[in-house]
Amino acid sequence: MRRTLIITLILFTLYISAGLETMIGGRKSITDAFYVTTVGLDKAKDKIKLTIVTQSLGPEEETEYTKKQDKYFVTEGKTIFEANRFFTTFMDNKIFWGHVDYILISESLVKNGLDTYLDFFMRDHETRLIAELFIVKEYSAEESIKLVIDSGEDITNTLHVLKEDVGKLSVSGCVPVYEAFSTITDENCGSNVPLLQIIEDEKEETDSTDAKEASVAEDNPKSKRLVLDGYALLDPESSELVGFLTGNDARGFNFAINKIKSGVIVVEDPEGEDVTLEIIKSKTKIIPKFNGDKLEVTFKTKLSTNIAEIDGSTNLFTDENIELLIKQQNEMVKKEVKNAIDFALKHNIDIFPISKVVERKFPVKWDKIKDDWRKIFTEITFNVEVDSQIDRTYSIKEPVLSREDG
Amino acid sequence: MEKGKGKISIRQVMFLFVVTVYTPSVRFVAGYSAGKAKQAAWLTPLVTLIPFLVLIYVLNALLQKYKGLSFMDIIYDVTSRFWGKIILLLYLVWLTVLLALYVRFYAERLVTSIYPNVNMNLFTISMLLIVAIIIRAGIVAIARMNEIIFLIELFVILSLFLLMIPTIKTDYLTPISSMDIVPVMKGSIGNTGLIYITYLFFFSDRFSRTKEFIRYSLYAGIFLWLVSTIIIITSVGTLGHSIVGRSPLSFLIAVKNISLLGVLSGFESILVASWILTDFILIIVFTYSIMNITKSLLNLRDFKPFINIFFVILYLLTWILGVNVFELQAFSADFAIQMNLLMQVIVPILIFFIAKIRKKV
Amino acid sequence: MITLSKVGDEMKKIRTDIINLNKKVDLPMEVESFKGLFANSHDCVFTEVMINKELTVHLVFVDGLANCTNVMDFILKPLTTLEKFTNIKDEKKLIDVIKGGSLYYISVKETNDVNLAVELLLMGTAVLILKEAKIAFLFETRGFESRSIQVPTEETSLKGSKDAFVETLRTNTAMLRRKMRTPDLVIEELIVGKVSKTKVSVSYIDGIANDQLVKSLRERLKKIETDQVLFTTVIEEEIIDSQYTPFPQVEYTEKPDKFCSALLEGRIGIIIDGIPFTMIIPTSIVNFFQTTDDYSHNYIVVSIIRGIRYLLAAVALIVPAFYVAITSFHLEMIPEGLALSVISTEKGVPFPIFIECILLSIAFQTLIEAGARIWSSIGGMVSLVGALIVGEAAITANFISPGVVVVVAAAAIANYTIPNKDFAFAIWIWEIILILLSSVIGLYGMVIGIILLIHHWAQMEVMGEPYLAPFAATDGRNSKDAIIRSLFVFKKKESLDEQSKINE
Amino acid sequence: MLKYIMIIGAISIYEIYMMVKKRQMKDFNAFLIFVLIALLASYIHVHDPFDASLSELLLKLVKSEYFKGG
Repeated sequence: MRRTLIITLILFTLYISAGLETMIGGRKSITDAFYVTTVGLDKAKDKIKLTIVTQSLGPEEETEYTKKQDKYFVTEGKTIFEANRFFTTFMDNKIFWGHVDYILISESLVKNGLDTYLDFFMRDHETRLIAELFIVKEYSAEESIKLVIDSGEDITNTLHVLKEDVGKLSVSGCVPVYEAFSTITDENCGSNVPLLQIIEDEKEETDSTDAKEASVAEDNPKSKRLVLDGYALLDPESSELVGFLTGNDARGFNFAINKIKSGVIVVEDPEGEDVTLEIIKSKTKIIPKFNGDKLEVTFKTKLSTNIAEIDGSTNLFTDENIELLIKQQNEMVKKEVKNAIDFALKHNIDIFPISKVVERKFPVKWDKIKDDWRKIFTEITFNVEVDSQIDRTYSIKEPVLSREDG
Repeated sequence: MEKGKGKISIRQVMFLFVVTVYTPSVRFVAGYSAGKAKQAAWLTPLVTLIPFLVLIYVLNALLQKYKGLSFMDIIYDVTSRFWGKIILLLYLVWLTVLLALYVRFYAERLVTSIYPNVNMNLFTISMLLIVAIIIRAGIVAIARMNEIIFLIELFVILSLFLLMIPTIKTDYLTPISSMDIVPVMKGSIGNTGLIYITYLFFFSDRFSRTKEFIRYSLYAGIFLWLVSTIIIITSVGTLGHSIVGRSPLSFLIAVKNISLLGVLSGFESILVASWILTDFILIIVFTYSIMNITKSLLNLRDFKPFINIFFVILYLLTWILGVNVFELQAFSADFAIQMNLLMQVIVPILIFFIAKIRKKV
Repeated sequence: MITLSKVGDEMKKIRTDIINLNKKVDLPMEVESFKGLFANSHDCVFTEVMINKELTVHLVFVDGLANCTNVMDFILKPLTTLEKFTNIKDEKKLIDVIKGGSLYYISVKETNDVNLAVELLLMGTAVLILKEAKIAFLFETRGFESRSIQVPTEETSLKGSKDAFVETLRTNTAMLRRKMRTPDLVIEELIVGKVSKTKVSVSYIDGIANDQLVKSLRERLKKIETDQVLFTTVIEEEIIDSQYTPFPQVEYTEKPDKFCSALLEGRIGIIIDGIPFTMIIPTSIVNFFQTTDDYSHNYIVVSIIRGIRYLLAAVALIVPAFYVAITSFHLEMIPEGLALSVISTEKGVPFPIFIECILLSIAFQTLIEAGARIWSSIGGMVSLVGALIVGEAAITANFISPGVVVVVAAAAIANYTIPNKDFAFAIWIWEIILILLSSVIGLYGMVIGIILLIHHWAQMEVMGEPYLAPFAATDGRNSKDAIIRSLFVFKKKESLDEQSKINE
Repeated sequence: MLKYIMIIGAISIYEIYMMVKKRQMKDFNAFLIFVLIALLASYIHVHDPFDASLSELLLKLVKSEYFKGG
């Protein structure tokens, strides 16, 4: 106890009298830290443009309910780390990377490969590996950040909402840094990164009566917004951007890699009216089979849906009609998955990745063929099988529009 | 009560053993075995159980025969006074180097993980200072501290494991086939090199209730097997063997992935903080072993006056040992493990055979 | 007769001899000796009793200690009225008659030793001095005012027994006897204190308590060199091993049921005359987390509550230090939303967080101290003024930030849940140490502090029993009742004797 | 170097004082060995006479892959 007290007091006095301050550079008081929540990476000639978004308290501090407000800052540097250090030349607070939630990377930057830029986020001790990666199509990351912040919204919050709702349509996904890193380091499978797109609304009359949006709409005749749709796919070896899968093709891809949470399939009843089905469960098995040296891969999808909306008046709940719906549904899913497969074959990248399945199922054989995988991949015969069923109908059994006979 | 004074029970010894093995295995095992055995890395601890069983059989035979004697005395008796001194000198030098390695690693680990801008001297000097103070309280107090630290550590690792279960992907841990046998064997060398039980025998004259040795060491072995499997499964299962194989602190990176309810994160700080506790135990136990060897080698009456000067040597040695962390890692993987294997598995077994030949056991 | 002036220097010298050296005085058994020793004490009553014209005896007793009615009814009255006595001519006859039981008193002792007579006189004995024979009869006439047995004030109990120890040793031992009707209950008595000559009783259950422990305790008690035993720490500080520690090493209780159950666990109890709190040794850390109520409630409920107690003790110990560490070193551990609100409340506060923590922690202790010392009539004001007005004002004046208040208050309230207040204070001291260390270098400092704390506990032993038992050093024995109060805890316990046999 | 010599000197003086006080001069010779090793270590640490760290020397001994890259 005596010794403890002595040690404590010595350490503490040393610290107070600044003897240790020089040794301990790690101290960063919470009050002078800037929390980076979203990062944007862009290409600027041969440099990297780094945009950071911090959530800080707004200038209107007098009220008790201080408003959180996003601010963004931009620097350029040869590498991310250098660009990061340039912030210190003009920012009055320390930048803290420990709370980065989203990393936006512009399409132009990924054209030369993604791996070089991920290293910083893997290596730095502050950054978390659960930050989500997004690639911005056409526009730069800075522009997309600007777009949201200028409209008075919170970029981090917006991305958060987009990410949360990604399962509703299942046209995109979430890829945290560590997952991206482990697929990028695998030389046989291509990696996918969710795609952010900026969409210009064609119609000018906005549905919402929100004052803010209205004012934005006045400034630019075409209002733009950020949507999360599709995937950017990267080459397995160089991690360069190969192409995009968007819309229903992306959903096909999600079907193949088992990332479907929910989604909407619109089919027609016998009379040509729309019937909307909601996906509630989907499971895909990738089954590889060797026919001699030739590889045959079957995608077996099991799907179950709900009837969510019936626009016509036909009574669908007969064996015959349900069969019809299921058949259409099967066809649609099959088509979507096929599109995704076609994309993979076209660019010769194993995006699913089938290599993993083969490795697990035929470890001995895999050892022999793994070096020629890219060649073998193009020669694979793909089969898609969909086995679906319609499970439930919500609360009304018959369509609202159905009339009593006679 | 009075009779047991100054002695520690076999149960406490096994707690010391478990904690000293846990410390380096967190840092080293996952990376080493993932590098060698790829996705089958989590099987390597199972293989390690075999040399472990052999070793505890040998040590038990020696312990039961030479009751109340330390390992130094056993070596003297089995070989001869002269050869015994040479063997002990080897042990002394190697343990000092190993201890320097651990002190350095302990500081490096803190600096690379959560204190990037802090002078490393602060960590080494403060730790050595505290060890120098506490070691004077004797092995009994150390063993008691260790029991509490063990509980804390168990709590930390189990709760982290529970938090990490959702991130574990079985894809990263399979397939296992007959092709993995050789890599798994190779990978298990890393684990085998970490069975630090022989080093604890340098104070085996302080053991009491030695009859329970086999029972408790089996418990300890099974426990360690579980813990190292958990460590490997969590790190390889969340990150994949490619990342684990190339990162020095893979378990830490795996812990970095934890996000509880999407709100709480940054658990790596707690993990690193809990490592300080186990590092402390490792350093103090090794120091105690070294001091006991010194005492026996130089026929000292008391080792207490030698602690401070020894720590000065040790501090200098941590800097002499390596220039940067890469060199240290290479040293650890390419030299230390093999040397450990020799010093704590092969040498005791040899001594056992010599004793058998000379009909001393 | 020695007059007061004649007492003078000689007697004074003898008196100081008695006090300082505990020396036996060598005085004749005469009333003058007593008069000399108690010359200035007005409560010492000297009565000259004329049995008949030839025979006069002296009766000495201390008013207030001896029961005056008893003295009058059973000593004075027979001596002066009974014919047996009035007819006696010489002292020899008188002695015979008294010895023969004519003074019907239970406890009569005959002595010619003044020391013994003085010693007993100060315990309430009446001394009858026979002038010529130079001997005295000692009558046990003890009977002083004492407090009656009341409900315990400090340790409340819902379902347990409601009696509490009082200041009188004999009453206390009687309470023990009533609860444990076994001849194995041993109540030894020693006298400690040169001046105060306090009776200290050592109680244990023969066959359960460790003999060596009893022996070493007895030796330690005998070795005590002190003037007085008016406070418990006088004994405590002499019998414990580790002096430099804020942690209590002796358990105090005012409840006989707790005392008895401790005896049944093989521990030893010490009762000091004049102090209604009894001591139990040896103690370990678990004892400070248990209450007697634990044994009168459902075992599952109790186990959970006990677990929470340990958790709260940990909270009280580390939470402020942890807060300091994460707000100044490990920002990644604070959730984003919380961090922003911490920043917003921290803005404008001039002090670093650790100074706020220490200041506030001391302020909380100030409130406790003020609450304990203040007159009960205005006691309610402390919480009102201290907590509400000053606290609120301090926050609005930007002296301290609300975040720190929450953290330190949580720690302080958690601290109050520790059943043993001595232990709680010690935890508070370590809380401050940990804050200081973690302000220097974050979690590392905190962990170093924890290592030092564990070391401090690990090397502590109370009468040879490890302080950390049963969490450490006992090979898991007795851990059944440590955190979880298991169902069969009342079954026969392993005695310490048996345990030590296993240890060998 | 001077820094280390001062520290080693201070420790030796303290320990020898304690040895004398406790009348345990028997271990004095062994203590001197330790002091010499400490001085040697500080010399190696400061002046680096082999131009290589200990692990480098040992690793070259076992022909580690670490140095194969050049």
